[in-house]
Amino acid sequence: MNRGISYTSAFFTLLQRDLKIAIRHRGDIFNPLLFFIIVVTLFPLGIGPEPKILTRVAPGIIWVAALLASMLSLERLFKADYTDGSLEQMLLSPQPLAIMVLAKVLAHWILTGVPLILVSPLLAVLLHLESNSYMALMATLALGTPVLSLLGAIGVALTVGLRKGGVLLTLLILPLYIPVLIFATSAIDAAGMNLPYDGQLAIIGAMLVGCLIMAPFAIGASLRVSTN
Amino acid sequence: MTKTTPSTPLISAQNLTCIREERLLFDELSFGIYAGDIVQIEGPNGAGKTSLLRILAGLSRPYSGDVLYLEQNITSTRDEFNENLLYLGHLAGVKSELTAEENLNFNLRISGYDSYQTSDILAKVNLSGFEEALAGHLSAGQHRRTALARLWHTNCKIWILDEPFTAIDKKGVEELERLFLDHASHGGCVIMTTHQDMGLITEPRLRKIKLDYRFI
Amino acid sequence: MWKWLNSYADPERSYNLAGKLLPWFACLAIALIGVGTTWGMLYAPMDYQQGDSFRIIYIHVPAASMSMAAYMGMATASFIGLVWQIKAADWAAASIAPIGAVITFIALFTGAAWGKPMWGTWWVWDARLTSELVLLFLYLGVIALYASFEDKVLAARAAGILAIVGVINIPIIKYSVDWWSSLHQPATIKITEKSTMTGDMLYPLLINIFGFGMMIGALTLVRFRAEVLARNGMRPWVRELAKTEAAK
Amino acid sequence: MQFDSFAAFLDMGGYAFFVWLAYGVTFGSLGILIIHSLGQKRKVLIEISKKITREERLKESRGNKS
Repeated sequence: MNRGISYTSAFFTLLQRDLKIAIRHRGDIFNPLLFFIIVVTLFPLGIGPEPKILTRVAPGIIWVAALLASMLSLERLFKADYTDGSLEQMLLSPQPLAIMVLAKVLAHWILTGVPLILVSPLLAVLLHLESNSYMALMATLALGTPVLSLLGAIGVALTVGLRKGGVLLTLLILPLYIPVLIFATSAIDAAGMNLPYDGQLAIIGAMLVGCLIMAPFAIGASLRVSTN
Repeated sequence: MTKTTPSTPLISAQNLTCIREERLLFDELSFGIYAGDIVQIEGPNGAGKTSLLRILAGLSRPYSGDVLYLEQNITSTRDEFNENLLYLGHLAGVKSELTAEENLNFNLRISGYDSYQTSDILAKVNLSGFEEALAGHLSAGQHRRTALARLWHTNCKIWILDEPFTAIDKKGVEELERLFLDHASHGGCVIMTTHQDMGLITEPRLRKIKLDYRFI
Repeated sequence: MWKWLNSYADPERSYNLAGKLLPWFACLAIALIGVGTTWGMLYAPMDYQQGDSFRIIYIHVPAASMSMAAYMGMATASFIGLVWQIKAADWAAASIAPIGAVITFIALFTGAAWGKPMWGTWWVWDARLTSELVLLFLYLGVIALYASFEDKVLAARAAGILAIVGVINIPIIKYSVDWWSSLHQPATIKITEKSTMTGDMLYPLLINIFGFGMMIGALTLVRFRAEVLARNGMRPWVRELAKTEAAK
Repeated sequence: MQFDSFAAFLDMGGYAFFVWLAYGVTFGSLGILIIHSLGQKRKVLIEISKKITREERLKESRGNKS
């Protein structure tokens, strides 16, 4: 009976499984995306169609909508695994938990973060974003949404065992999202004014690296509490 | 019980105390389980059988006390312990979006196995022909069998099974019992709870742990 | 029959220790806050720019500085509880959280009441006020998470993880908010220039800061004692206390 | 003493509303917190004694059956 512990095999097995499940359940991919688009289109209706105002607030609107969409989709990150018992099996597997958690978060990001990045230019057009901000928008979303997924997963892991975790989750993780929001929108603003924005990007990148290193352990510890 | 058991227990409980929501389930519970043992945890509903199994598996933390694997605390040797532990809880850990084969595949892969024939293993739990069926479309018994299938391909010494016979028919129960006996005679141990009577595994062979009391 | 119930005397000992410390903290807190506030309100000289409105400083600054210190205390207790599994530390963390939240609220409210006469508005997105607001959210998150778990042993572990994640994030949040407000605001508003404070203005402030610290200590001890009782309801000595209390 | 009269003290150099509002809310909320904290111990003990009587009733009913 061959048996070997391999980090890469554990990582890819889990990644592959989560992607497969999501593809069979397509709603999970499209709902957060639709939510993101609808929230963004509501703003011009609320603020007024004045292009100047929209240009000014576009980075903030897109980013706040991205925060909300990420949180909405995260809520179910561990829920199904928790209710059918596969989470317990993951915790008892001889493979390191942090690796498996990272695979799950990555799968989630591929399914919800990447589509969001891809549609963002379209929404930027609707909001009359400065034409030189598009690269900055895509770049901040590409670096920032994984941070959101990793930080959010900590909150989700803490609340997965609770019956009414939804509102609580908002309270737990939105404060943690503030730095990403600040640096991302200011990078887009700077790009709009033709100023360099690589400083802000570097900070978001540093946050991403920090989260990649630390968040999986926090998520793992939280899952052990939640399945207790 | 007077068999040639090695001197060190595979898994042992030391002064386990469990408190749930300010209610004391059991306290100062100590026992050792050796290779070859088949142990049934007995007790009325709410006595803490599932809690005890989850503590032994390392899923729950006891209020006080330790669980030892080969005389080492499982919290310090978690990876080694997990490599030798097969736990099946109330929840089967079977994804309804995946087929029976994919489920088994996943469960074996995250336990580190890499060469096996899923169809052979599924045949042993009477699921031949259902390999491609989504687990969500299977009957309750077949669903359970999908989870149990990994018992037929494992080298874990310690099996902890919470109500393994639920939704399994008589013939299936008998097959499982035979498997348990075989596993125990090859140096493993089985710890389980069940409300069903077993035909093959009976009193002298079966050790019982009654909650609230010590060994019987 | 349940031997550990009697032999495991730790909670009782910490309960009694907290009871012994409490009067000291309480007396010091009352004395210090009494002296500091009276001195600040009546005898400290008026600020030449802000007039008497600056007297809000004697509660605003102590509350603001202690709100952060209380969070650090809570996170430290949580860390001890998580790593060494000392239950008394978990109970201490659970008792600090609501106190810290109230102190943070006071810092925010007094900041607003000070801002209105000075800046002409109740709220500005000033770096200090904004990070204080975020701190309040962090406190509320910890409290809400602790309250949502039925099993308080688990609740303490979950809230502890959150508190520690919060501690790692506080400097990042603080830095980002500072940076953000310097980006969005002309840096004209700077009202608490500490260097211009004379000794007469400063001493009551220091006394009050210390007094607020003592008050937080005293309240933590009070809540800690109640928390010890609530978590140890199955132990005989708590049952005795409960019976005498019910007989009253 | 910085103030000439009690009325001047109350007036706070024209900032009476803000200063007294801040102090009022501070000591008000601290007061609520203190009262709540002091009341907790009694609440917990009464809760526990209720639980004890519940358990005793449970024991009795079980004892009668067997």
